[in-house]
Amino acid sequence: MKLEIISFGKISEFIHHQQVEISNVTNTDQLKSYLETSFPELADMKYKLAVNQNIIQSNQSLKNQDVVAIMPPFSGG
Amino acid sequence: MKLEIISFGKISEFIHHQQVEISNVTNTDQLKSYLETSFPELADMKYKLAVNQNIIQSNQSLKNQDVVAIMPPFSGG
Amino acid sequence: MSEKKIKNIFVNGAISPSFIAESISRHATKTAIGGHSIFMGQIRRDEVNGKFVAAIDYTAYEELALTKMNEIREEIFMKYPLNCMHVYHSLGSINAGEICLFVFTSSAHRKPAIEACNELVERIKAELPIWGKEIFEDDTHQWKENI
Amino acid sequence: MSEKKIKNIFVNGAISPSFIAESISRHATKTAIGGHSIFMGQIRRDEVNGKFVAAIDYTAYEELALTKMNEIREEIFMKYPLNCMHVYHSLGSINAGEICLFVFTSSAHRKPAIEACNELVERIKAELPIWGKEIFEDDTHQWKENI
Repeated sequence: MKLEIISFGKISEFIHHQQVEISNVTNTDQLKSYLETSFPELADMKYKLAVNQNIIQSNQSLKNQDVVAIMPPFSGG
Repeated sequence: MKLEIISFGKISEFIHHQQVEISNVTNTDQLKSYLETSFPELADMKYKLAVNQNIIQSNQSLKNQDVVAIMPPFSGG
Repeated sequence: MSEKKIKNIFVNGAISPSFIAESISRHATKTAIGGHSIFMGQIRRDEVNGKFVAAIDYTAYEELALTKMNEIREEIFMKYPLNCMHVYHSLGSINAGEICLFVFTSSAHRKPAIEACNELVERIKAELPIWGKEIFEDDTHQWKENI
Repeated sequence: MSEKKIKNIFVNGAISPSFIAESISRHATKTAIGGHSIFMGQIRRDEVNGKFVAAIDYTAYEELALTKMNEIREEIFMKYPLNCMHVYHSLGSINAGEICLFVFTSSAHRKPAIEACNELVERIKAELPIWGKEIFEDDTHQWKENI
């Protein structure tokens, strides 16, 4: 499955905008494990995912071409 | 006793700034009775007195040359 | 309590947006401030029995109002960790759509500024000897009452 | 829910006092308004381990932030009887002492404007995907965290 990964804030310093081709990942929980293995800094941080601009509260299935945003805690205002 | 009477808001339309010379008035409760008799409109209104720029919460004695302000409910802001 | 000179809060006529902008811009050098809270009162063109309010004419017992405002100011500064507090109230005739009250508080973090601003507005309305006479478009009037 | 076009809240660079004044003055024709509440966030020159914050560089997930802000806007309009609501947030580098957030609500009577303004500020900080990078005077940085 092909996914587009975008990242923000502190996370954008070590995960850049990229297209990834991954197998054995069909949902967001699996994607999190994949990301935390590939980018160990992420495992120690609080972050949220958004899939196609919807913030994910619980595990959700992924499909080809989804855009996944990795977001640290917000600090606007 | 000589008192200076000043008034504000709606009350200033029927009680004007004046010096009064009154006998038999030694405190603010007596002054209120005097005023409500002299100016019957006042008897039907809510108002407060201030003596020498101190708002009166309970009966207080008056002395010669005191400045008494008659104030309807505030409506600033 | 304080030796400070009593500040005047009264301005003749409406409070202009440019006056408010200047007041805001004077805080750019106060870099300990993180949040500003502002309340502005504006004259409503209310309808009363088919007549519309054209303006409110404000008068005050000025000396007493300034003394009372000074007490309120000191109590609010004791209660909240504020960097700044500014209060302006119009006197004279203020037209519908114009601003007659400007309350401006600033603090390092947002909550004290917001809470102090709200408390100031409530106390100004309840405790300052100021009176508003609503002038209708046909030049009749009625005295405003705060509810 | 609404068919309205999604409003942009983002401005490049600081929000100027004159921009705020223009926003205020545009309400002079809205004579049903009696109270305006404003919150402004200003960049603090905080000290962290002996270094001072010179600026905050703001970035956002803009599309998601605007969608979310639109939801918040509609919920606040449902909850409070407001005449107007305006929100602006800076992107890019904002220097200490400059304004990065401007929230402006108006209603006939003061309470809805004040409560809506406070709720908007809380929700903007908690729910909008915006990030602030604190740039120190020596060009090092750390990522801000809202507490």
